[in-house]
Amino acid sequence: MQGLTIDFARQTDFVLALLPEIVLSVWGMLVLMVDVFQKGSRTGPSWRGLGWFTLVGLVLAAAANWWLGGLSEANLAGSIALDSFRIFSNFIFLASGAFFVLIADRYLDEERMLLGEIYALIIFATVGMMAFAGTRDLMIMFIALELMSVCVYVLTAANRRDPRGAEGGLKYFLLGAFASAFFLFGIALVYGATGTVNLAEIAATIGVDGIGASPLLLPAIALIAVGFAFKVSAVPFHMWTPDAYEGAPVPVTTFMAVGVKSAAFAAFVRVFLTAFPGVYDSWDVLAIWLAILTMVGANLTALVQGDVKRMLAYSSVAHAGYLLVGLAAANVLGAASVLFYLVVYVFMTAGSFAVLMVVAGQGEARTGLEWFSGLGWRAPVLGAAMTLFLLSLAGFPLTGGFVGKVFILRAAIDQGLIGLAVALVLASLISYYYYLRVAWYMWFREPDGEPLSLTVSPGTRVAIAAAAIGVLLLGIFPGVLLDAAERSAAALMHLPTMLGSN
Amino acid sequence: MNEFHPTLLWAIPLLPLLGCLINMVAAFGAPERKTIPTLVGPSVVGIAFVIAVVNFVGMLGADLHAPVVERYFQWIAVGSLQIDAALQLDQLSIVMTLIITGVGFLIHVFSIGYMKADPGYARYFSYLNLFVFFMLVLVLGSSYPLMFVGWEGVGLCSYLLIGFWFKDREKADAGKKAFIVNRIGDVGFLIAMFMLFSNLGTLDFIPIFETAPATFAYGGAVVTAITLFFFIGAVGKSAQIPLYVWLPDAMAGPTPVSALIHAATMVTAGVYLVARSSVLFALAPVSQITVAGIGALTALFAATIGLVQTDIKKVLAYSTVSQLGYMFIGVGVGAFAAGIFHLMTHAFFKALLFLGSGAVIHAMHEALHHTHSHADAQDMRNMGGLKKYMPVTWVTMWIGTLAIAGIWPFAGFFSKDEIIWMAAAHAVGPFETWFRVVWVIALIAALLTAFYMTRLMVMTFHGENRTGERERGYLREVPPVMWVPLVVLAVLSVVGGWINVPEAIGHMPILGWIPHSEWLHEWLHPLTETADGIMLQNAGELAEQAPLGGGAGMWAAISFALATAVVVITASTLGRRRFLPADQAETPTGFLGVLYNKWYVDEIYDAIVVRPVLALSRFFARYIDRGVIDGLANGAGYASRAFGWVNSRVQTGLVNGYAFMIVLGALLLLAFMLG
Amino acid sequence: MLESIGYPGWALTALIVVPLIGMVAVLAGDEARAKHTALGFTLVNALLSLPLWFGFNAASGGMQFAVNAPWIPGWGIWYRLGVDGISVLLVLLLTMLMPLAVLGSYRYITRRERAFYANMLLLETGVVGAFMALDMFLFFVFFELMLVPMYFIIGIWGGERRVYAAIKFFLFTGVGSLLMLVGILYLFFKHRALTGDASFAYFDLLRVPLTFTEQYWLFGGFALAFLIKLPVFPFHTWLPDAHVEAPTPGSVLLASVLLKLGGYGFLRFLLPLFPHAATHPTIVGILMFLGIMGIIYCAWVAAVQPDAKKLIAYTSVSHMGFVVLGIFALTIQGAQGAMIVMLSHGLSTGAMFLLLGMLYERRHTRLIADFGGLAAVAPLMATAFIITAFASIGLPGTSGFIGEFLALLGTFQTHPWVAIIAATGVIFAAYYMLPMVQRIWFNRLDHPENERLPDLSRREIAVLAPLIAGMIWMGVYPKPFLDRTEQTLVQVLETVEIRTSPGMAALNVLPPAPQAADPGAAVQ
Amino acid sequence: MITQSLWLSAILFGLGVAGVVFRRNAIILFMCIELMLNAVNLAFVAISRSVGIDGQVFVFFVMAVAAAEAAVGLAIVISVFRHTESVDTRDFNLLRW
Repeated sequence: MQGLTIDFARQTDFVLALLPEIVLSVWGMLVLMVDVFQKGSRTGPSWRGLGWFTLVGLVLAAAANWWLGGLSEANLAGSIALDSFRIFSNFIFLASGAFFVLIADRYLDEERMLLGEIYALIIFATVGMMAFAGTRDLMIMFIALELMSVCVYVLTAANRRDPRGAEGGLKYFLLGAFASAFFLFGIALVYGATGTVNLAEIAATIGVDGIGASPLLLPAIALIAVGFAFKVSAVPFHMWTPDAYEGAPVPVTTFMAVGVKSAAFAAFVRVFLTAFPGVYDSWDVLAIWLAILTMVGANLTALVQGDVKRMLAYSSVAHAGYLLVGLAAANVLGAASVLFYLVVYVFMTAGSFAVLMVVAGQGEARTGLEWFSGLGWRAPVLGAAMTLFLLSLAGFPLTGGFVGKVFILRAAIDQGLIGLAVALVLASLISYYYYLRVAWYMWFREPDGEPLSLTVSPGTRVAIAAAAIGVLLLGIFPGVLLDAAERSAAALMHLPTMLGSN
Repeated sequence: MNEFHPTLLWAIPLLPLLGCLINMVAAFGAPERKTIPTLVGPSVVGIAFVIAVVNFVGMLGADLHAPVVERYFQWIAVGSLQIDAALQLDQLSIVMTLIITGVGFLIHVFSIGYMKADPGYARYFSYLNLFVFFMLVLVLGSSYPLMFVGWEGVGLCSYLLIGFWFKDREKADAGKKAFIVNRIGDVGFLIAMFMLFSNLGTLDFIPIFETAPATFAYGGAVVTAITLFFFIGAVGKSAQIPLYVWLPDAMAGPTPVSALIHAATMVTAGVYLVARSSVLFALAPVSQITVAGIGALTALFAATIGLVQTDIKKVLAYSTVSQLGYMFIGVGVGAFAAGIFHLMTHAFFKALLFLGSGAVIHAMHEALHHTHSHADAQDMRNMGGLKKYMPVTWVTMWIGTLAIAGIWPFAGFFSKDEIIWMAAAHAVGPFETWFRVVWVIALIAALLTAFYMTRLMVMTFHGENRTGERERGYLREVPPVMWVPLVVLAVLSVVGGWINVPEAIGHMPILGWIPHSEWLHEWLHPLTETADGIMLQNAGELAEQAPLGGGAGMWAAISFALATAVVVITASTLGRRRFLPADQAETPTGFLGVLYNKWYVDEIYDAIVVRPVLALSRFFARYIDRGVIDGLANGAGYASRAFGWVNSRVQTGLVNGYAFMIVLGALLLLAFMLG
Repeated sequence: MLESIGYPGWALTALIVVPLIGMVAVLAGDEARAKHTALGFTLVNALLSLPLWFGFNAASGGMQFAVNAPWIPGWGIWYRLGVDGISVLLVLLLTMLMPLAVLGSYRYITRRERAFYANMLLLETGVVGAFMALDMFLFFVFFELMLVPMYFIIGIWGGERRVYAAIKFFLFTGVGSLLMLVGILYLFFKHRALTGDASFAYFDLLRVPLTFTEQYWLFGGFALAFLIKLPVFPFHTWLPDAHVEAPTPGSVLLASVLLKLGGYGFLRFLLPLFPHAATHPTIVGILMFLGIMGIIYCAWVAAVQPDAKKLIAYTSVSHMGFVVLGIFALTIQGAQGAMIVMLSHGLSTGAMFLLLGMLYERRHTRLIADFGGLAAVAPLMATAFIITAFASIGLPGTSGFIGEFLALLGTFQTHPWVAIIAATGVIFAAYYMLPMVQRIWFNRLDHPENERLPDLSRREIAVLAPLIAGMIWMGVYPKPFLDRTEQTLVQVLETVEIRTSPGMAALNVLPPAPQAADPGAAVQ
Repeated sequence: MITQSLWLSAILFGLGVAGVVFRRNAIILFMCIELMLNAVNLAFVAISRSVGIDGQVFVFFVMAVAAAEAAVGLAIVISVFRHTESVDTRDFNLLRW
């Protein structure tokens, strides 16, 4: 379909180009308003329907995002990207927002933290993500990053009764600010090195093979990498992750794990593949080592975690490692594999956290591994779903996780990074152990102690079902999404899609 | 002469198989009912014997040179390897078939009486039939693999029958020992087959023996290796040094089994193998002298042990080993016909002796049973003077003894004497001196044989009875169903040798009373001629004179005289000697003690083979497998967990530490980018 | 007649789908009737697979009953199935064993039957798929898929150390297969780089020319997977644990069918894909050495195991040693021998585990020392056991002999000394098997609790009879089996020979592949 | 001239980093981070002299962001203080290993 063409020479076109963000921001304010007027007393809980109201906003934004697909841009250097990469990733962010809403629906109530702000913060964080991954301007990227982060800092500490939440929030905040300072310094150096903060122009000045690279550029890339590495929680920048994830309320953890990480990766890929491809020869080693360190370190540490929530935190770090392999490949397949894997990752991570939340119950008292004993026999459906998510996380055939890993491996091998590919499979072999350990607690052990009651709210049901279906579909019929991801990646790098060739 | 067509050849082996199945059903269906096994068991073998006779007559009528092969179906067909399920009827296999089915039938009949009280009656007959089936496959098979089927099959049956009374641990052990020791030999057989196939591209007898002389150089390494490997198989199956140890233990089985399997048929399979492969062995003089040498050693060695044994069956067992040694001397020196001849006569008189001992044991057992005495029914020291209680057994067994001792005109005389003479006559060619040694040993062993067999007879039947006053009353002659076979075998043990009287003897005074007819030689000639030709051409003419001078006739007379002398002297001296019952007798000491304990060979094997293997196995299981290999696997697991633990300890919860890690990381990345 | 109902078109798919339907049905049904449902579906599958035996055209070594449908076309991943001489018998072995395994677990499995039988059926899908898949991706999917149900079967219904065993099984087999995945993707990448189109089709990847170095590395990756699966010394230690802990039907399937994937992989992938590596003297030497170690070392280790099940587990390794020898001897006799050893081992060891399971149901112990003299109280069982035992130690007239004889004969053609050493395994087979037979069935019955041991029930006879009949059939008249495998194996060996022949080695390209190159063409 | 000022900003940045690593007081930690941000601002201004005006515009963005962070950060510090009665990072160790 041939829609209108966006040209930023016309100021109004910014509105069109940013439609999803704008819709969502407006909706965020609406949420606040509604909250204010629906709430009976100043201290009492908010209106229960607020979650579903938020969901509507996300859906509207998704619609707007879909509409963007029809547009085409006049100049590929515009500070707001209109490529399908942005559109694709936007869907991921919106989905993670939606998962939060679904999972949180009764949780917030039970934890006595049902507040309108929380939903508003989720919305604004999502806006931040979309801008973060959707812009071609490093400065906008920085601001979006901060928008996203600040919201998430607050969300992490949202449960005022829980000291762990507050501590996690503080650590996250301090380190996040610390890391973004590095990021900013990196931007400054890039600005100094190339005289611009626009990715396309940066690429142009660097040239195809880094001829125009000034001495400032390489340290600049390193510092920017620090910023991203922190956000995607790559080893050794990951240390905040377990604490923040453990401290935050499960729905927020989910949102962080799927949303923030996806956004960071999308932006990471956009910057390094569109701005710095010219100097790939200098930063590939960086990406490779980050990937290896992350995969091995995180998986090994996850081996010894007795707390499922913390184990999942480390597992999400490990998955960052796998995704970094895709980045290290730095070709269309690599970018595509990152996109595809992110989608799968959203489903399986959200799903597993949702199950964890159900088991953890009131006050998140039961996140320990022992609480999963015999879960499979006590709640077969829940157990089966969890098993599915675990298998997918471990990368088992007929689940999305497997296809995703194969995609990443394929990208790496195409780039000739055989060693990295081997490292990946060995790392995921380690991960078998701790994923299967949960499975064996669920199935090999008899339900011990008092049969604790598991209440699953409708929203959570929907979330788990959706996640399970997603994981299976992506595992069995990934074709459509594979092609979409590949097309988006190709668009990102302004290359003709390679799908024609086969 | 007319063309020969085998009749119902396939039925000869299949009938016993059928009998086995029927009896097995009976064994499971109605273990206590004895009618079906009694009827089926012996009759199937009997009918098989009749069919064999029919074929034999047919063959007599026809002059056939090439063997007759009946192909039934392709058994194994892979690439160039083509093995058919086919039976080969020729002069050799028919002789073996007649022996197996004939003697087998008599032993089956005998068993009716011997086993009548046994709860496992039907099972016993099904095993026995199965054995006959496999034995017939062994001798009738038209290729080495098929022969191997019978070869291991009889091993299985012997395993089952030795351990027939499996509740008794020693008996079960004996069966196990027999099978494992046999398997050692079987490996040799297998390897020999592999070598044959990779050199000749086939495993069927006929093509092999046609092409072998052209393919293999006389005394070449390959053919020598092949024949030696085959001989390993023969050594295992026919209980020669060093693998004879299983046979004495095999006496744990019911006595008729010992008679059939461990005297008449199975143990002679090795001899049959060598005779069957005569062409190959003729091409390998080294193997020939090895065969003859091992045979001679075994003959002497086993005989020495036999001298002092007190268990009647043990004596017979060692005598069997020794006699098998003779047969190997025969086939070893290239007198294949002589070897087969002794195989046949031995089948008669040894079966007779075993069945006789069986009858004795039966009687003893009945007697001891009546008084609930726990004395050993097989120990000759508990017997003595049985001749007045069981005359038939006494007479028949004496015939057997004279036969085995090599007294004219009994069967053993002709066969054994021929072998001894052939050893002398073959003292030509490369290994002249060695053959001489073999000849001397053979002579000595013959005298020992005469001694220990006479000793057996004296201790068992003569002197006064040592069974005990109360038991004595119950000693009876065995029923006809048991002594009739004895009589038949006795007759055979007399006349059996007359079919092959060498002319040297045939023209002598007295001894020449039996007309000379080298019938068996001529009969087997079509099979042995190739081998004879090869030897004649390469080793040269047979010697006319014995190493110490003198011809065949003279030495026949000498050995006859010596044997007779030994028998007479032994009988008279031992006859006067008083033996003590087992419980009062003290075990022999000194050299006799060494002999009594069979040169301690079992103990030695136990020390140098069995224990080390077991110990090594335990070591592997405990330390290598669980320790090293699993240790590495689990170790990797623990290592990674430990590493993970260390990692997690870095996570101190202190923000500054985290920030420090970030700084380190930043520096690391800067290093990557700048260097 | 088969064509008239389009059997060749849907046969293989049916074999994969029916168990899945069965799984759903079992889960949907109620606990009590789960076993019967499962039995029904496995029987249906067995019947459906029967025509493969009759309809299989032994004259053609190519793929038959082939199916071809796009799955993820963008990546050249197709749903490609087909059976040839290598796979058809293994598929049949599985489909025929399944009902027996289910029937064999009627009394053994007493809790959580639905889950159990669901896992069994899923397992059947995985294994049968792996045997038939002609698309590397599809193969890998099935290859991995079967781990999950096995993991649960061992872990949920297993013995005391079941968790350790299950994890060990999972991780060991995981290592190999993951490296193989990298190898597959590398082949895919090479093929795409050369031809420009993406394809995971086995017959496409078969054509990819590889440098020697590539071949050695890829061979390593693939070989590890199959060496562990088979398993071959020193990668075998997961097997005894898995067997000891697994419930009877689990052990049966593990030993009878899952292990065979190793040998199958050697014949299907290693030889044709990496002929230079597979014929490199050093590599072959190493593999032969490992094979011998498996045969002798594991026989010795088996001989001193106090636990009957563990003993049999070690004997499996010993048997698989003959498979390795036979295959890498690169002679037709050797290859045929390997196939027969696999089939025969499937029957005899399956029966062996079933029998031990029956003993366990009666006495709740597997320690040899707890038995003795049982032949007196359970003669039928004893007979079955002894026949099985002798079949497994390769007594002529049983399947075991045909396999070992051919494997050794074939090995002797190319590696005489290896064959001679390996032949001693025949002795050690007796050395580990007979003492166990004696200590369980013979000797005095000195444990009073054994005195009232019931003999085989009708159901148990129904389970064992087909297996024993199979062993003897294969031993007396193996021709039907040999015929069906001969052509394909000949082709495999020819491929290796041609590809390694000097001329070809130089430019290292594949000759025009056998007519089976396009599976579609093989559909009659 | 630009080089020197870049070095200066780098040094300031380094000081901030050092502070974050070595000080134990959450508030001071945050101040150090502010210092780092301002070091970057200095760099922007310096660069903008040669490149163009928008470098100076960025500075304002950064300031605004810093302000926002300050607001949120202090709020979180307070909520932590409510639980632990302390702003010493050594006391924040509920979450570790």
